Order: sequence, then C-alpha cells, then structure tokens
Amino acid sequence: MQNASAINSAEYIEKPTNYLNNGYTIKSWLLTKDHKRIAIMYLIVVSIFFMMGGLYAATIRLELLTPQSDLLQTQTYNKVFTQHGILMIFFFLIPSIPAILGNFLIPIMIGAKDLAFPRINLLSWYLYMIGGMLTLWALMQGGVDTGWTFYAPYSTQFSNSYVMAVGLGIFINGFSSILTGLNFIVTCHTMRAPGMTWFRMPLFVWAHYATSLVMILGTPVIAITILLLAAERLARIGIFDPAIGGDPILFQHLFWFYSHPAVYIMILPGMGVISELISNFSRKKIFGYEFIAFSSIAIAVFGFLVWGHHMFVSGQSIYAGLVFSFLTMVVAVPSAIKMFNWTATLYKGSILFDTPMLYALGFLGLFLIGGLTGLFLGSMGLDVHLTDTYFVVAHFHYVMVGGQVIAYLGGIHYWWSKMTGKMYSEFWGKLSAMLVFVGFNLTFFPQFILGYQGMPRRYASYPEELQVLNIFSTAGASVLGVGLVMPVIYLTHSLIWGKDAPANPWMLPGLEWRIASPPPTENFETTPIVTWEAYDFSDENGLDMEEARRKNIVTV
Amino acid sequence: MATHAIDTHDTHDHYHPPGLQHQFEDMGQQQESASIGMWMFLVQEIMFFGGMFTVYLVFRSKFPMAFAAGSNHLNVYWGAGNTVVLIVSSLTMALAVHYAQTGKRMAQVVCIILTMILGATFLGVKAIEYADKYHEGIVPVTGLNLRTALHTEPNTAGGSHVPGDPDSLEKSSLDAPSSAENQRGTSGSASNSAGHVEDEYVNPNGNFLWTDTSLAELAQKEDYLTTAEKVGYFSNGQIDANKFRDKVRIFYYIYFMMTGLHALHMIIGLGLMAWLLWKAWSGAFTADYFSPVEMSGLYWHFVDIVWIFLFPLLYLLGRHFGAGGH
Amino acid sequence: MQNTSWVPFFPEQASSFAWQIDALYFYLLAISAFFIVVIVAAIFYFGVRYRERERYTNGAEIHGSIALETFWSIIPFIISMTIFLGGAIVYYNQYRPPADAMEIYVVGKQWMWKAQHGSGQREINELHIPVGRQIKLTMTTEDVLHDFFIPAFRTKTDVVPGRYTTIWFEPTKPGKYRLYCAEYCGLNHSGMGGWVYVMEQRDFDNWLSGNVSGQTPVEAGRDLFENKLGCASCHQGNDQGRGPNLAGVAGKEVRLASGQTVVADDEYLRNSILNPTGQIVEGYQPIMPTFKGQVTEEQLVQLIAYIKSLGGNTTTGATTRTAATNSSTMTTGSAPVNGGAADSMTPPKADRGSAVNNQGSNPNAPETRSEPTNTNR
Amino acid sequence: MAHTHDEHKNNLDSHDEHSGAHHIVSIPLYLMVFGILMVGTILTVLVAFVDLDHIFPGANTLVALTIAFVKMTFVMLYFMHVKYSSKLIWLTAIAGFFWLAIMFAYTMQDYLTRSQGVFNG
Ligand code: HEA
Ligand code: HEA
Ligand code: HEC
Ligand code: CUA
Ligand SMILES: [Cu+2]
Repeated sequence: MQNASAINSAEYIEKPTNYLNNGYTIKSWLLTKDHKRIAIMYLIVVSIFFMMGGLYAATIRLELLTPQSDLLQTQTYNKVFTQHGILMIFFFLIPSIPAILGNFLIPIMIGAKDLAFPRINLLSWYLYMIGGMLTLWALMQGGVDTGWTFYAPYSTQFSNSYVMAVGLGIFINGFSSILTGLNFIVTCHTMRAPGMTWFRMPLFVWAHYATSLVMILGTPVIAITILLLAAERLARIGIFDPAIGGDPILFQHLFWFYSHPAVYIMILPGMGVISELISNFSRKKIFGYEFIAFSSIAIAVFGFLVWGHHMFVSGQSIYAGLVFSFLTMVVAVPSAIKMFNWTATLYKGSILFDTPMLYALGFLGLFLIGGLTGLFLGSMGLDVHLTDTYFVVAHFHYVMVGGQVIAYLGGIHYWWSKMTGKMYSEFWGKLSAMLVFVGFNLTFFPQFILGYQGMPRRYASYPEELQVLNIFSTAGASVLGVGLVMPVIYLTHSLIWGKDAPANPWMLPGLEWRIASPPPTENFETTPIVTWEAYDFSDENGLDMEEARRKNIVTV
Repeated sequence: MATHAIDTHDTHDHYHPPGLQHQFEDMGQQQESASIGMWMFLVQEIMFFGGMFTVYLVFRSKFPMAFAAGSNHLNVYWGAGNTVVLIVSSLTMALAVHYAQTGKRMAQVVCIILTMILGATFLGVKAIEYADKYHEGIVPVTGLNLRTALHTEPNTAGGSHVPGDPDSLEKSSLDAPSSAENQRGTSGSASNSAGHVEDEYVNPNGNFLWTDTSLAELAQKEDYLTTAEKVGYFSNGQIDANKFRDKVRIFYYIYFMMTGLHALHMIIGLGLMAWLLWKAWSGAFTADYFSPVEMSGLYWHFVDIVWIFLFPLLYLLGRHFGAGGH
Repeated sequence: MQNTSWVPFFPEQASSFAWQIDALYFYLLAISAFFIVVIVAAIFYFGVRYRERERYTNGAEIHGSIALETFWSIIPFIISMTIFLGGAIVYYNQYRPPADAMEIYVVGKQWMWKAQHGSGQREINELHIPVGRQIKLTMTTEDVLHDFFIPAFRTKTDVVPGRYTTIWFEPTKPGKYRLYCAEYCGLNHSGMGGWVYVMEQRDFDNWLSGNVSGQTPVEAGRDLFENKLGCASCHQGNDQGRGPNLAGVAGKEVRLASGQTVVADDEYLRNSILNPTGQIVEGYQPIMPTFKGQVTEEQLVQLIAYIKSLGGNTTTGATTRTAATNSSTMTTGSAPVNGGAADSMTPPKADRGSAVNNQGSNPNAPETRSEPTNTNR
Repeated sequence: MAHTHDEHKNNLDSHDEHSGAHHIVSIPLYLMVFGILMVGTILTVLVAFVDLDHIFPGANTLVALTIAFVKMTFVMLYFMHVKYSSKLIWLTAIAGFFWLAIMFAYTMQDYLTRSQGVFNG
C-alpha cells in the first residue's frame, strides 16, 4: 500500500472520477449515501433557509427604521421576528457548519471512507427536509408569532398562529440533528485511520465531537418539550398553563435546558473552523492543541449547567440564580482559553491574508465582543437591566453572526476548492469579507447602546428618541446584506467559470489536502496511515515546499 | 449511480463477509460502530423520557397527595401484571440474542415470536386500562365523556363558578387576588355566594370525574401537606373538591403522556421485531453476524427499563396511605 | 427622553440603586476594553510583523506552554468571579425589598398595566409615585407573561400568571420616565407601556386626591383615551385592534352580537365603557374590561366628548365593520381564556380603610371582590 | 490488505472495544437475572402497601426507586451486556443518567428554594 506520507499533493492529481461526476441523475443525488454529496445537498437547502431568514431580517430592519409600526402591522412584525429567529436558529445555524462542512470533512480528516452510518446520514437530511418543509408550509399558512422561545402560556393558549405545525417541524428537525451528532460520535470512535490517534485529529473534528455530545444530550429535551407544548395546545393539558394548574416557569427550564447548550451547538463548530484557519494560515502548529481540544469538551459539558441565566428575572429563586450565574462565569473560561491560544498561534507564524483568514481574524474580534457582552448578561445584577432589551439582541448576533456565521463563511471559502474543485475570485472574496465586517458592526454595535438605554426587544414600534441609533443599525444591515449577497454571486460564478483547483492550493498538511479536488467518491484509494501530528508543517511531513515553490503553484 | 459505484469500487481488494458495509474495514469495526451508535441512541432516549420525568418530579413534589389519589385509582394488578409481562419479554429477547450468537436459527425465531406476543400482550393490557379509565370518565380533556356534573357543597365550591358558565374555571383561576385570599384562609368576601344555590362544576373540556378528596383530608389531619398543597387544594380554608380534582387531573395528564410515549416505543419495538423475525427466518443471522438482533435487543431492554421506573412511580406511590383504589 | 445626562445615549439614573448597576456596567466595560485592546493589538502586531514574506515558508515550531495556559485560565477565572460577585450583590439589593416600603399592586393584562395604590387609587399604564420613598410593587398578570420594566430605575421583573413577583425601587429624581413591557406577550406587546411619574410628596398627595389640569374636555378625553386609560391599546383607530374602530361611531347604528341594532348615543357610549359586556358589538369578543370605578363622571364626559370628536371620515358603518381575528381565541374551541379574564378584572371600589390596613403585611393585591362580577349575562 | 487491519487495530487507543468476539451470556445466568427481576417486582409491590413514611417522609418512594434502580442495573449489566462491554459503553450509560440527574437537580434547586407559586387553579 502506498504510504500517505509520500503523497506530494502540490500536483494536480488527475482523477478519472470524483464524487461530483460520479452520476448525474437526480436519483444519484437523492439516494446517495456519500457523505460528500449529502453535504452538498445540505449546502443548497441550508443556503435557501439562510436567505429566507435574511429576508426576514431585512424586513425587521426596514420596519425599525421608523419608530411607528408603519411598514408592517404589529401582528406581522411579531411573526416576522419569530420566523426570522426560528429559521435562522433551527434551520440555518444549527445545521450550518456540522451538516455541511462537518459532514464533508470529518470522514476525510480522519482518513475514513465515509461516516459510520451513511444511511442514517441520508435519513438525517430527509428529516431536515421534512421538518423544514413542514415549517415552511406553516409559514405559508400564516406563520407563528410566539418568538423563537415559545414561552408558555402565550404559546400554549393565547397565540392563534401555527404553533403546532412549526413545533412539529422543529421536532422532526431535532431528530435530524440528533442523528447527525450520533453519526459523528461513532465515526470519531471507530472510523479513524491507522495512526490517527485522538490527539492527531484536527481540532475541527474535536469541536464536532463536542458539538455532537450536546446534540445527543440536549436535543431530545426540546423534542419532548415541544411535544408537551403541542399536547397542551391540542388538549389543554395543564402542564404549563397556570390557569389549569400548570407552571409556565417549568417550560422555561425545559426550553433552556436545551437552548442554552444549543448556543454551543451554534458556536463550537465555528470554533473548530477557526482553529483550522488560524493554524493553517499561519503555517504553524496551533498553540496549545490539547487545551483547545479539551476546552471544547469543557464547554459542551459545562454548557449544560448554566441555562438558568436566561431566567434571572423570570421568578426563578435567587438561590438558583446565584448558582447559574456562577456557572455561567465558569463556562466563559474555556472560551477565553481558546481565544488566547488562537492569538498566540499567530506569534511567529507566516501569516497569509487570504479570504478565509480575513474571516478568521474577523471572528476573533467579533466573538470577543460577543463573548464579553455575554459576561455582562451573566452578571445577575446587570442582567436585570439588560435582559429582554436590544443589548441581548446585540450580544447574540455578535456571537451567532459575528461568530458562527463568519466562521461558516470562512470555512466555506477555505474548503470551497476542495468541495467543488474550483477557485473563487480572491478579490471579490476579500472585498465581501470586509464589507461583512464593517456592515456587521454598524448593524449591531448601536444595538448595545440602544439596549442599555432600555429599548425592549420584540418591539414593532419604539419611542422616538431611540430612532437615531436604529437608523444606523438599518444602514449597517444594508451594507451587511450587500456583503452577504456577494459571495452567493461570485461563488456561484466560480462553479462555472472558476479555475480548476489544485489538490492542495495552500500546501497544507491536513489529510483533506492530500486527496484530489474534488475528492474521489471513496475519499482515499487506500486507507491512509497517519504518521504526523495535526498541523505538522515540518519538512519531514512529505510536503515538498521546494518543489511547490519551483513549480510556482499559484493559489489565487 | 453513486452508491453503485461505491460498492463495485470497493470490493476489489477486500474480502467481504456477508453483512459488511462498504465503509467499514472489517466486522469488528462494524459491530463496534453499531453498538456505540445504539448506545448513543439510548442516551438520547434517556433524555427524551427524562424531560417527562422532570415534569413528573416537579408536580409530584408540589402535589404528592393529589398524585397519590390519582395513582391509587390505577389498577395495581394490571400494572404489576404488565411489569411481569415485560420482564419475561426481556428474558425472551435476551435469549433471542443468545441463540443468534450461537447460531441457532429456530430457537431464535421462537424467542422473537414470544417476545412479540408478550409485547402485544402488554399493549393489550394498556388498551384495557385506557378503556377502563375512559369509561370512568377520568381521561382528562377528551371531552367525549358523558357530561355528568359533579355536585358539591355550595360553600366549598369557590363561589365564583356560575352554573353552566364555561368560563367559570378561568374566571376563578385568573382572579388571582381572590385566590390569594384563600391562601390566607380568611373567609371569603361578602359577594361570593350571591345567588349560587347549587354549584355545578362544568369542565369546559369534558368532564374529568373526581370526587374523592379523602387523601387530602388525611394529609391535612396528619399535617403533612406541602406548601403548594396548602394553597392548591383549598378554598376559603376548606378542601375544595374542584381544586383538588384539578391537581389529580395533572397526574392523569402526566400518566397518559408517559405511558402513551412508552406505548409508542413498544409499538416501534414490535415493528423492529417483525423485521427481525423476517430476517431471522430467512437465516440472515449467523454466529458472525448478529448485530441487528443485538441492537434491537438493547432497544427492547431499554423500553423495559423505562417501564421498571414508570410502574412504581405511577402505580405504587400512594398505596401506603391505605386509602386504597376501588 | 430625559436625556439630561452628559454621556450621550445614556439613560437617566433615577433610582437609588441605579448607580450600582451603572458602576457594574462600567466595570465590565473596562474589563472588556482591556481584553479587546490587548487581543486586537496583539493580532495587529502579529499580523504585520509575521505576515508571510516568502511563499510557503513555515512558521516557527511552537507547541504551547503550560505556564501560559495556566496563567490565562486563572486570570480570567478570577476576573469572572469578581463579575459574579458584583452581579450577585447588586441583584440581591435589587430583589430584597425593604420592610417598610410603600406597597403598590400591579396587574399586567394584554396589553396594559393596571396599578392600584394602597389608598385605593387606580391607574392604567401610569404609575404615580412620590420621590424618595421606597416603593414595592407586588405584581401578577391575568393572562400571559409580561415584564415590568423602568429603564431609568434599572430594574425589571417578569409578571407570572398564578404567582406574585415583586420589585422595589426608590426613585431619587422627580420626572417622567418610560415604563415598558419587556416580556413578549403577543400582538400589542410594543404598545404595552406608559409613564412613571415621580413627584414631590406634596404633588403626589395632590394627585392622590384627584386634581385635574385645565384641558378642554376633548383634549382631556384624548389624554384619557390614549394614555391614561389605555383605550387606544384595543381601539387602535383601525380595524386590526381587538376592539372596534371608534371613529364615527357616535350617532351611528351599531349591530350587536345579539342581532339587535342600537343607536350609539351618549348613553350607549357610556354603557359601553362602564358595562361593556352588556352590549357586545357584532364580531368582537367580550374582552373589554369595565371601567366602572376607574373613571369619574367627569372623565366619562371627557371620553364621550373625545369619541364624538373622532368624526366620521371612516365611512364604514358599524354594520359593515368586521371583526379582527381575535388573537386570543383558542384553537381548541374551548372556553376563551380571555373572556373569563376580562370578566375577572372588575375593578373594586376603592376602599381606603381596608386597603390601608393591608399595607406592608399583606402580600395580596387589593380586594377585587367588593363588587359582583358582571352578572347581567 | 490484511496488515492494514492489524495496524488499524493497533493504532486505536481503544482496541479492547474492537475484539470481535462478543461475550455469550449463558442461559442459567439469564434465568438468574430474570429471577431477581421477578423478586424485585413482587417486592416493590408488597413494600408499596406498607407505610414506611413514618420513618421519614418519602421513605416509600425511596425504597421503590431503589428497587427499580437495582432492577435496572441488572437489566443493563446482563441483558444489555454492559458487564462485558468496553469502557466506552459503561461511560455512555453512566453519562446518560448523569445528565438526567443534572436536569433533575438543577431544575429542583429552583423549585425547592422559592415559593411554590400556586395560588389558584
Ligand atoms: C452562538 C451562540 C451563543 C454563544 C456562544 C453565547 C455565549 C455566551 N452567552 Fe449568550 N446568548 C445567545 C447565544 C450565545 N451566547 C442567545 C441566542 C441568547 C438569547 C436567547 C433569547 O433570549 O432569544 C443569549 C443570551 C444570553 C444570556 C441571557 C440574556 C437574557 O436574556 O437576559 C446570557 C446571560 O448570562 C448569556 C451569556 C453568555 C455567556 C457568558 C457566553 C459565553 O460562552 C461567552 C464566552 C466568551 C468570552 C468570555 C470571550 C472570550 C474571553 C476572553 C477574551 C477572556 C476574558 C474573559 C474573562 C475575563 C472571563 N447569553
Ligand atoms: C443564526 C441566527 C441569526 C442570524 C444569522 C441573524 C441575522 C440577522 N438578524 Fe437576527 N435574530 C436571531 C437570529 C439570527 N439573526 C434570533 C434568534 C432573534 C430573536 C428572535 C426572537 O426574538 O424570537 C433575532 C432577532 C433579530 C432582531 C430583533 C427583533 C426584535 O427583537 O424585535 C433584529 C433586529 O435588528 C435582527 C436583525 C438581524 C440582521 C440584520 C441580521 C443579518 O445578519 C442578516 C444578514 C443576512 C442577509 C441580509 C441575507 C443574506 C443574503 C443571502 C445569503 C442571499 C441573498 C438573498 C437574496 C438574493 C434574496 N434579528
Ligand atoms: C381590552 C380591550 C379594550 C379596552 C382597553 C377598551 N376597549 Fe372598548 N371595546 C373593546 C371591544 C372588544 C369592544 C367590542 C365589544 C363590546 O362591545 O364589548 C369594545 C367596544 C367599545 C365601544 C362600543 C363601540 C361600538 O362600536 O359600538 C366603546 C364606545 C368603547 N369600547 C369605548 C372604550 C373606551 C372609552 C375605553 C377606555 C376607557 C375602551 N373602550 C377600552 C375592547 C376594549
Ligand atoms: Cu406585555 Cu409584553
Ligand atoms: Cu445561554
């Protein structure tokens, strides 16, 4: 068998077949068990959901341009932000990195032919589709107006929108998420190639392992919660509605038991991508590999202990509040560790400022702000003033958009050549990365100030004195929108007119760069034997830099 | 087609035992994956049922007597019988795995069939119990029951229930300050009995019949009501049958949710068994390849474990109060 | 707003513990600024200093450092503990009401705040309080969750159906401050707010005894309609609200749910306000609360004057007005919760004697039973 | 390609999981476990009718749950072969219940430390 270390990937590896040209029929896609094809199918659908969520966001910002609720009726506005939240969280952000990049890369990164359960992987996609379609159908019928948090008793007794249908959509989608997590965990345990020890795995895989733990342990709880909610709506079962003996705060406990860990489902994969990007674009081993790996696990585990910080003013006991606030502080520390290690990795690197790296650096700044403002909220006394204001809105957009979405975009650019075999335009890439960064800050930074001034969230109309900052925010959203539409255009453009990608455009050591672009259906002709550490740029690692330089392989 | 290409591509340098899927190197890896995968799935199930158990825990800790009253009304013989049925089925399932491992096809088939019969028996008994409750009018919220009204003494009825007024439930319950008065146990305000000679409590969602407040009285007498109960059962310092009944209803909500979900799992399990039976019958399993049997077994045992907890929590928790069922 | 403070875009401090929250805020801002400056500076410096000089040169081989890792785990941990402690102390101060606070009861309802003073005085979407007194609100709600939020006081708390929650503050500056509902509660969540008037004790006493200013009846009526009584939260002036559009109603024929038609004369209008469930307009739910006991005769006159002044550029006759889909009807077809809720909020007659006795010791909202609920069905 | 597999195993840090040979539990052992389960069931029913709550409140519940727990342990160890499984499976099974305990504990810490919040309904 060929030793993987002998592969010189700087060359074009002519492959007669790859996963993309291996069958063109619709059936060959819809019934595929190939993790790479499933990833592409996710990519398409998830992007559509993102655009829809984005359109809702644009509507929100337009409405908030003026203090009155003039563009939309109040009723409509309530539905718009609810649906924005639901689509973005459940149908975009949660599956974004894991289901697309994770699906595509985890098997390749650990040297496997596929995930452990390809059929279940396909099933996940179908569950996602069914859940998504059901939700879309409900939105078509009239939508929901409960806020993405579905607080009882409004959602169980008072709202007459399509809570049940959307709930069912999220329920089904939840199982998609659970099965994906299950698949990743098993794959990490049993499918690693010879020599691929746990501590040789790329941090991207570690991050997904941690994410999967959260998916498996948390998601079922939201499933049962939604089931109870549906039962209560359908049959007036009195679990949450105090009018018939229930307890609305119990709903919040159950909801946040999942939904706080879920915010880590929404950031850990992004952190995985950033670890890859920072290390590879500094052409240097990552600083403190083990610490980053374990901090992912620590976040996943401790993330389960802090859900009550969403409930400081809900009527929860002071004692419980204290415990949750304390643990919230504890769970910030692993994030801090990651942050410092990433920064330290840049030291004495050989840093390349290509598009993915721009995104990665953007992530560092934005997640930093988002995370630090999380501490504001975790501090009980301050949260009393800040909760349910735009400060919270700004916080979570900083971590979710500034964090995960930016990481997702960085990852998509980084692996685009691998996934599609085409190179995108670096010029447009950089331009849009910068537009996104500027637009994003302009959109959401004013919201911190608005929040401290006391502008409550979920308001269709707001006091006039708050208009100035809202105008800034809306203006920023337009810039952000332009910045986000651009990748759609130039990436699509590259599919047809882009240059063919070499197997390893940046001369990087990861396993995914040692196979052709796009990868063959089987990933590896023969199972690779791994003899190197992750991010090993040393010369012994079979990457012939001299050769690459001589041939002057042009990356962009 | 892609999947096809995968299969042909792969076979050229591998010996392929039957049942080995393309993504694995060998049977060991495949079996290990299956078992880790199944266990992960079970963890997921634990958390899924866990949500319900949390709900149970919260409400039981609030209203133990109402829960005991509701529980005592369940039939302990059916419950215990069903527990035995499930345990036997677990045994036959375990034996099915054993015979699969030792490659005995017929014994395997018989065990699977037995498991299925026992599973069906369990569901049958559950159906009987459900029907029973239905006829007694204690299925909450079906609204299909006979609308027999519950008559209570005028002075315990909370005053604000207007005869035949479907809103009366909400009216009283949202009338927060007045209930708080009740909390203090002071006598009601002057107006509340105006014109109500005979109070008739009509549940807007169909009738949930419950008249027996003896357990609450017992606990009141022996002074072990919880704080929540001291508020939750009383109107004007006296035990209010209607309010007590509402708490018993919560028990039944939870009972039906939990056993319903459990029964759903049994039904899925039966489907799984049917599929196994067909595979086992056609001789798909050998001493080398039996992981589907093993995995289905894990699932079946898990469902059994859930019942092992449901049984005492739902059927037994109030028996020692001696207030007995019917 | 009351943007008198020198920091731009900074809310006014008007309660005794507002400074604590602000101090905590600035402490966290300082921490954040520190970390942001350090990390961003490092990124910039490394980015410039170590940018790739020659294609495919590799960075230095550095693996990590246990000492550094320990250092930057422990430092953030210690800092975060100070944040926790600060937050906990402030929170504790905010949620431990002083024993001798003046008690006011607040009930949230879709979509208005109803408050009742110990003296029996009631108000809607407004709260008049004296400066320098410790005030404790005991709150609940008749329907869904709401949240009582006064930014200038830096405090808020959810109101939970079936429970009392409390909040306290001591206003330090006379003025007019915004009051919001900060927990999403359905259709008119963003309209569920009003003003808190902090007054000198003398003015407050005056207010309690019911002094009114010199407005014309229509002006006063508009004020009552739009602000003081919160009529506008249901009668929004279009047909999407929960209540009918009142423009042009006066003098027209109104179709009732019972099938009858009546002429909306003064008496009808008056009855509609005092006894709304008596004559239900066709296509609407009987959710309008009665305002009996809350409006004085004088105010009634003002309200009616205002409704009449609304004129009739809306030509849609009452008979053709259709119901807005009522957001509170339930999907299950069982009894509408709101229907019941509305009935239950019959305001009591102010009964100073007993309410004063209740003060301080009694966690309950004021009596509501002093008057029978609508019995005229 | 045979040697690939060997290396594959050697390089997995968890090769004990990898041994294809599954333990076969003997029928008498199964029957014994079954017996224990039956005894447990009978016991739990009988104990339920005896008032233990006078020892300390909740004693009955505690006993019932302890019996259930023991029964569960036997089912898991023998019927579900956990006893003969890799550390990972042990860990998984324990983690599942541990997380459940987290959910219970952290929810109850709120309920047990505040007013019960029932004044009606
Ligand atoms: C990707 C999603 C994501 C992530 C990663 C986070 C991360 C964090 N979040 Fe956030 N959060 C949300 C998404 C997310 N959040 C959402 C969606 C909501 C609102 C839900 C809703 O109501 O609709 C929310 C709401 C929310 C609240 C409730 C606010 C309220 O409603 O009142 C709180 C309160 O504690 C909180 C805290 C935190 C903390 C402490 C972190 C920490 O994990 C952050 C850790 C990171 C850092 C701390 C930065 C790096 C560290 C350093 C540079 C070193 C310095 C550090 C120290 C000194 C400790 N978040
Ligand atoms: C993943 C999560 C996610 C993402 C990415 C976003 C993205 C954005 N969000 Fe949102 N948001 C939430 C999750 C998210 N949000 C949640 C959970 C809530 C709370 C909901 C609730 O209260 O219940 C919320 C609420 C929320 C509010 C508060 C509403 C309120 O409380 O009243 C606002 C207001 O400004 C807002 C704005 C935005 C904006 C401007 C963006 C922008 O970043 C969006 C930018 C994207 C685009 C502009 C689309 C990009 C376009 C393409 C990729 C393709 C091009 C399209 C076409 C060609 C048609 N969001
Ligand atoms: C909770 C919502 C709500 C509030 C607050 C409210 N109303 Fe109404 N109102 C309604 C509804 C619903 C109707 C129609 C049903 C009925 O007649 O009761 C109505 C009907 C009326 C009518 C009869 C209208 C017609 O078309 O015949 C008048 C007059 C009226 N309201 C005046 C007022 C005034 C004045 C106030 C404030 C002091 C007020 N309402 C506050 C909901 C409300
Ligand atoms: Cu009331 Cu929002
Ligand atoms: Cu959180």
